[in-house]
Amino acid sequence: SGATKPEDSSKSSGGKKNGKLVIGFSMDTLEEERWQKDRDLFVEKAESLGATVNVQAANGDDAKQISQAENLISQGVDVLVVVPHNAEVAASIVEMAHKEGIKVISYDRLIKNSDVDLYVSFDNERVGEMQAKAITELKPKGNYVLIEGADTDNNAHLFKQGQMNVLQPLIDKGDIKVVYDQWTDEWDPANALTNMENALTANKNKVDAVVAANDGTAGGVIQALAAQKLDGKVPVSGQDAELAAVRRLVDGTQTMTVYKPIKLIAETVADAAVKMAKDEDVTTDDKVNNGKIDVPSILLDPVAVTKENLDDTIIKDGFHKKEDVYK
Amino acid sequence: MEAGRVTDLEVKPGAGKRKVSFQFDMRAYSMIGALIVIWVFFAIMNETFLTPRNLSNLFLQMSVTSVLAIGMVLVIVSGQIDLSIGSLVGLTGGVAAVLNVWFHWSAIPVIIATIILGALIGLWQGWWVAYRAVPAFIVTLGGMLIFRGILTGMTDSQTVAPLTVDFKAIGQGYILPWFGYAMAAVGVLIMAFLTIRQRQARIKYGFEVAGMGLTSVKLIGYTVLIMGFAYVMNQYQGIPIPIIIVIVLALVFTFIAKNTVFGRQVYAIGGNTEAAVLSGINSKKRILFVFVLCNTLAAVAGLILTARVNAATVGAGNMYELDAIAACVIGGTSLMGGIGTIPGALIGGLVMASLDNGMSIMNIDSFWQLIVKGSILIIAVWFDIYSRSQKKLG
Amino acid sequence: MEAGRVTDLEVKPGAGKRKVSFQFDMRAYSMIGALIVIWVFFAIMNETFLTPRNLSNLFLQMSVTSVLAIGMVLVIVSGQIDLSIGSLVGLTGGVAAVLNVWFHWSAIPVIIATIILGALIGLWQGWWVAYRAVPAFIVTLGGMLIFRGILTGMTDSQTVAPLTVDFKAIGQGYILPWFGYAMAAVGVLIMAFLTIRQRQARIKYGFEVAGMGLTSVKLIGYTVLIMGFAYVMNQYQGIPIPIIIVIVLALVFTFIAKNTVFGRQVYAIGGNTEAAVLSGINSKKRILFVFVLCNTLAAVAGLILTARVNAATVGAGNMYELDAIAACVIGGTSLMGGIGTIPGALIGGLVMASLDNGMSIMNIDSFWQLIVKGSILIIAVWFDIYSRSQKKLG
Amino acid sequence: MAVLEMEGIVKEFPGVKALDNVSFSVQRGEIHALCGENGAGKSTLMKVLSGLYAHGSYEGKIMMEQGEQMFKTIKDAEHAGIAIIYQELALVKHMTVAENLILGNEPARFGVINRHEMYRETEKWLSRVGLKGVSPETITGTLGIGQQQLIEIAKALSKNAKILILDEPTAALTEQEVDILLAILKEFRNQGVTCIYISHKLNEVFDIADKITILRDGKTIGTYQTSTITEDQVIAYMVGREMTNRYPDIQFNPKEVVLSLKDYSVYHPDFHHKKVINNVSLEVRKGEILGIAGLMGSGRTELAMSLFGAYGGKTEGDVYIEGEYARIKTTQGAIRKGIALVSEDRKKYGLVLNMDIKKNVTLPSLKAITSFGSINQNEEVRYGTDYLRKLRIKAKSVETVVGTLSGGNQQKVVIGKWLMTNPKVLILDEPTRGIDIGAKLEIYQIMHELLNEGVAIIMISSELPEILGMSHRVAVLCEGRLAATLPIKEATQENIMKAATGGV
Ligand SMILES: Nc1ncnc2c1ncn2[C@@H]1O[C@H](COP(=O)(O)OP(=O)(O)OP(=O)(O)O)[C@@H](O)[C@H]1O
Ligand SMILES: Nc1ncnc2c1ncn2[C@@H]1O[C@H](COP(=O)(O)OP(=O)(O)OP(=O)(O)O)[C@@H](O)[C@H]1O
Ligand SMILES: O[C@@H]1[C@@H](O)[C@H](O)OC[C@H]1O
Ligand SMILES: [Mg+2]
Ligand SMILES: [Mg+2]
Repeated sequence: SGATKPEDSSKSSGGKKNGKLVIGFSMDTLEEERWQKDRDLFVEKAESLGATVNVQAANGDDAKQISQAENLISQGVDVLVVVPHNAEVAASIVEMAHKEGIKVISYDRLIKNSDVDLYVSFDNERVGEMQAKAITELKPKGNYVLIEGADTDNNAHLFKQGQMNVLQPLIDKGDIKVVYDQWTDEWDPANALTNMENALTANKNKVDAVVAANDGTAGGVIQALAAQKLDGKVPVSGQDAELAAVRRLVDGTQTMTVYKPIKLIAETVADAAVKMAKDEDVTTDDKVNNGKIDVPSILLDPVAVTKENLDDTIIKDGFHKKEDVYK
Repeated sequence: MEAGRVTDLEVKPGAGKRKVSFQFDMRAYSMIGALIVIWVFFAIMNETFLTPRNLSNLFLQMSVTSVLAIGMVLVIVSGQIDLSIGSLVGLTGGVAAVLNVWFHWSAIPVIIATIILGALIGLWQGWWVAYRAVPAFIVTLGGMLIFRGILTGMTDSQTVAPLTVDFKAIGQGYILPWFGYAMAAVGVLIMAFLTIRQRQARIKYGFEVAGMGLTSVKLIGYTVLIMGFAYVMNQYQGIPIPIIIVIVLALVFTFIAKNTVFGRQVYAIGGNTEAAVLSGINSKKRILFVFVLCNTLAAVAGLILTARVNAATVGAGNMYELDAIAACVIGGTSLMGGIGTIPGALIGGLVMASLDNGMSIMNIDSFWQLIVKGSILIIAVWFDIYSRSQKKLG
Repeated sequence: MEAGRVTDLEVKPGAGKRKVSFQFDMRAYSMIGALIVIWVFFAIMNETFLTPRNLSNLFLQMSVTSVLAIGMVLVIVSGQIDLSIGSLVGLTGGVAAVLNVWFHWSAIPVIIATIILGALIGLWQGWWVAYRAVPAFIVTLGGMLIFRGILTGMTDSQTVAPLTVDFKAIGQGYILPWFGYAMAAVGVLIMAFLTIRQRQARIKYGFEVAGMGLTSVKLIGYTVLIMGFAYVMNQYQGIPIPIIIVIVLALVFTFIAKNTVFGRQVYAIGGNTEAAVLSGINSKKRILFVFVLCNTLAAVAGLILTARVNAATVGAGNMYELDAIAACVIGGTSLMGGIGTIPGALIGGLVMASLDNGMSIMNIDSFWQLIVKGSILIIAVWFDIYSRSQKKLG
Repeated sequence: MAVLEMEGIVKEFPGVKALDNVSFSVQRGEIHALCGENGAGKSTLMKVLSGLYAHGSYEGKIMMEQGEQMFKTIKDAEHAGIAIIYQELALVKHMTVAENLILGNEPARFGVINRHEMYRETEKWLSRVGLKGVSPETITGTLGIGQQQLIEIAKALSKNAKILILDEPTAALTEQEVDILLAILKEFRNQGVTCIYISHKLNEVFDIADKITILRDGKTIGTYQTSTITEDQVIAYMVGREMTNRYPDIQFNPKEVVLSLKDYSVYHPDFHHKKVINNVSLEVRKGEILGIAGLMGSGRTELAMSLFGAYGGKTEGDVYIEGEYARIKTTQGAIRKGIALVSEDRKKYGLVLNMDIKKNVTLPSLKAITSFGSINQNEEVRYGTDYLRKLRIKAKSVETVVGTLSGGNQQKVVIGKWLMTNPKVLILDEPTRGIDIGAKLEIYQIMHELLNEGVAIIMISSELPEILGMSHRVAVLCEGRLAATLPIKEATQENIMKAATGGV
């Protein structure tokens, strides 16, 4: 991507406290376990590379995320890393930052319709595909319940998209019947629980498999299954490799979770951010079109984790400690 | 806040003696009517709606809101508001889960500690409202932010799970069918005893009473209702423990509201603070205590929710205050203070829970659910008000 | 709802003639004091806080809430509440974006259509409240669900973006520096003219007035404030258009509240509905119109928000009603109705926005931000109440 | 000819027939008094006339010169030339005097209030009703209740009505203010304005009314030329029986001192240096009535509220109850020590309007009917019924919501509430404000009985005849100081007024 103009860098130099590089990290939310991990790993890595990180979390509010990005820019950060709450909304952040000569990295979620400088992510549609695949492998036929994420989260739609890539052919064949399909307001497990209870009731327990969008919702689903003594009998998917979920893998009540090696993404981005701040080149292999340009991208692979491979993935990576998982 | 509802008072039926014992029924009738319409509709649309299992779920699903609404009635009747209880459900549930999961406390100490925490927070909020005269709206809005912040900081946004079996029982347990029947039978006996004693007392005082025939009909009606409830629940897995909690709390707090000095004084404070104070009521102390009760109940709700979901999450309880307040208002509580009943609030809660449950069972698109729920809310309350005003003219 | 605040009035000083003209200042002083403390604190903690650029951001960041708060003041003063405006911001913003992006309407027709939509929705909600006597809490809670549902259904949960340049300007444009100065100068002139005319009128009626010296000081003070504001904004990119919108709306609505028949009648209705009705005021019509105004302003806020984020999303505006209500209450509006000013609400909004902005700049952990914001809210309002009660003693 | 003819008016509330075929006819330019006991239906009739109860919600016809009137709103009635001040104060306390005065009839152009006009009108009417000293910019709630009443009157006058209705306008006024008002009404009569005047003060009625119509239990008893009827006859028609006495014949039998004040001073709660009560020394004995007279604002209410622990300002000096030094900080304390206060503003300080009679009556005495933490609801009904009977409260049952009672009956509920506390000292602040003659006598009789039971009574009143007719001794306050204490034998209207105006 293009070189930074000299006068721009002078503008943003205000951020270099004591000559240190400052990275702005604008996050959608910290109110979920996974994003705390993202932040911690990112900050740790960046600091080890000699930069300081200014983290802001918008708690799922678009306008607030813009405000916080404004605040970061006005303080003069050297580079801006954004986990957008909304893919389109964050385009204005890119525009603002570029006006000040600050480069922007799109973290985990793609910022659409903008000149964003770099995109590092797991492929979210792939996540959905993995979820559906793991479940259909166990139950190629039968009644399916879809407990999706928050209607208001674009990722939730991508997950569903991915799931449907796998499910639709089977639905068309008549093997699979989706008997219940609801979004989960706010990704709240309590809402997932209620929905699942109602799905079971409405179908007189004739549910063969559940595709749940993440580990939180999976937790609610499994609770509802447990009340019918169906936990462990009906496969349930998940995502994020939360500790509680990984333990459920061990128990056999949850079938799979998707591990997004957060350490990898956090460190990759930290590395790239520091390089960009120093105007060094970042090497990328992929390009993803965001509706405006082909964004130079680094796409990391999410990993489908089951009871079988969790030692080799999650534990090996140090994502969770062995003694925490097997307890 | 709602002109229409309050000025009602001016033309409320004279409530002649004969009617006294049915007063509650009078006020709640029309909302019960709306509820029945809703139930019939869902029963027609989906055959599972009226199954014992779904009714059990339905009551379970409303249990957290109900516990909150019970406390909220007192707060609103006293002329205050509490916006913090949703966050408080999150915080107390979080603390309970942390004690249980991280520190391996067993259920009883966890419950005690959590309830004490709720009471202390109530003390703190009540103090600001009553003794520092900061509007309850601000104190509890502040509380809403503070408690959510503490929860997030404390758990580092992690999901705290899974709970121990004994703790989970609070939210997921059922009592054994025979025990459920036994409790119902005891309930019927107590109800019959009280009704008859009350009747005799009235006779002793020389007051008019309903004829023995009417009394019997009423007694039989209630008996059928209570035993029928136990029967339906037992057809599934027995009466769920959260529902037992709700029933017990509802009875205790209805008693507090109607029969204790404290309860009466709370209504007086909400009705006319100055007159209450000039009648020798320490309104500050009462308001403080109202918050203690409300927030203690929020802790109970936090325990139930956490046990039910078998996990504590940072978003838990978010915006539940709105549900609780709505349940109260649908059930006839006036936001101006002084007016409101706990049974009314429970019916309000049941209306909302029924809408959620029925539409969810029907697997209706979630955006339609929002639209329908919003519309029904308005129409149901309008119907309630309208039919009450019609009754007056009749 | 907040005993403390309202009964204030009972023990207000005899309201001697001398103090009347500074009434607003009196009421707002202490909250302004709290604001200054907050600003000084942040200025010390972070050198960027008081930069023109950050101040420009700060005001921009509060613009949506401010527009909502202006309408909310009227609603609360009339004794009602509107919980739907957050959803309404989402819905109107969504409709605007759909018209602009999907149907390629240009900015002006989009603006007109959106504002008409807001007014119509206000008519609808106001009708239920005023003519069907359904409590505003229920009507607007229903509205909150319905509007969010419609938005979700209409956009299929898709983000509607990007907007055309002319539309974006509503939220992102700045006016040219010289024009900003010119506007400020006109403002100063009008202000001076009105102050002096007002003073002469008072003299003519034999009311006491502040001495010419004090008046001059006041005039100079306001001039410095206005020109200073323009200067600071021009140091960055000029006065942002959303801020211009807020200022114009604030002036217009302050005028409506203070000087029109409608405005005074709204205060009367909220202050004592019975008295207002006995004075022959058509309170239903007034309340209907209050909702029309409030929801029209919500549409304006929806336009600004959408233009500012350059997209419409299904979650937009979620819970903004709480911010708006909080701004009003912090600024001295009583939830009991009858009391409240628009400048007060704006100061309340500024206090909250300053806390958000300052802590965000200081890079404080978000859970700490919640805790601190909640605490400061309570303390600031307490300080306001406390210092007002102290002032009376002086 | 009749400017107004109401025929066969029937108005029912749930369970109450407030007006039962009432007919009422008023001639142009006369002052027509409407008399009747509390709850007779006077206010209801006027509410029908003024459009508050819309056409259709009552039966019967209203005829005016223009023909039959079917008022749907108050505005309709105003357009037909009817202006009314209601019995209940209809002022917005947070708003200024000027804003209240013009409320509903704001002088405006394009919806913008014309402030010049507003202030001109206000000043004009304020000076008409003797409130020259009050600034139009004063916040209404900070004025005394009497001044507020005058503002109401000014508001009604300012409407330049053809028919002016005043529903108990003088209940809260002092004698001078009453004189001003009556003078204005006479002047209006000369200008051809018709006036309907409701009052329980028969001396006023006989002073100004040309005709008197009497209502009883919602029915018209008759209309009489004032010159052809006596006060006693009016009373007899009103109550349906002969009433020989206005005041009971009390034999005072003062015993030991119950309450005594030594150099008692009270400071204003807001202005720490202002003494509202200044060095007052007083005593009240068992079995006597101490009347307290004084002008409006002389501090009588402050004294009462302060003794009751409800005023808030700092106090100095000593209070003794039955010889024991008493520190009264809160209302609870005062009640515990045996003090009860019937305050002058029953709606604001006396009653929870949306509660029923029995609950209001038992509110300060709940402990007495509570066992094992539970209020005995039967006892509650019994007490309520007792007082309902004893005080002859006109209500369907003890479950009647007090907000629906007529003013006089509300006052009786307040008295009942305090009687139930078995007070040693009963302070009555304007106890018969707005109360009919019959009920007044009943209240006096109750006071009499209480004396026999050994209660000490302090009665604050602005009605000198009442002070003179009921007191054993009279204390006169003037600007917070005790200007005189007169044994009843020495008390006359003249020397009380002299002391009250500071001219001892
Ligand atoms: N809104 C109402 N609802 C129910 N009953 C009412 C209402 N208003 C008045 N009443 C009843 O109607 C009757 C007549 O009341 P009204 O106020 O007209 O009496 P009044 O003659 O004005 O008495 P007072 O001298 O005490 O003012 C009373 O029995 C009263 O309780
Ligand atoms: N809460 C208050 N705050 C400020 N001023 C008050 C307050 N209460 C009373 N006042 C003022 O104090 C003075 C004394 O009023 P108060 O009504 O107590 O006198 P009063 O002798 O009882 O006369 P009356 O009851 O006949 O009006 C009046 O000027 C009144 O305006
Ligand atoms: O990892 C998930 C994230 O991608 C989504 O946006 O929000 C929910 C999380 O579980
Ligand atoms: Mg009357
Ligand atoms: Mg007085």
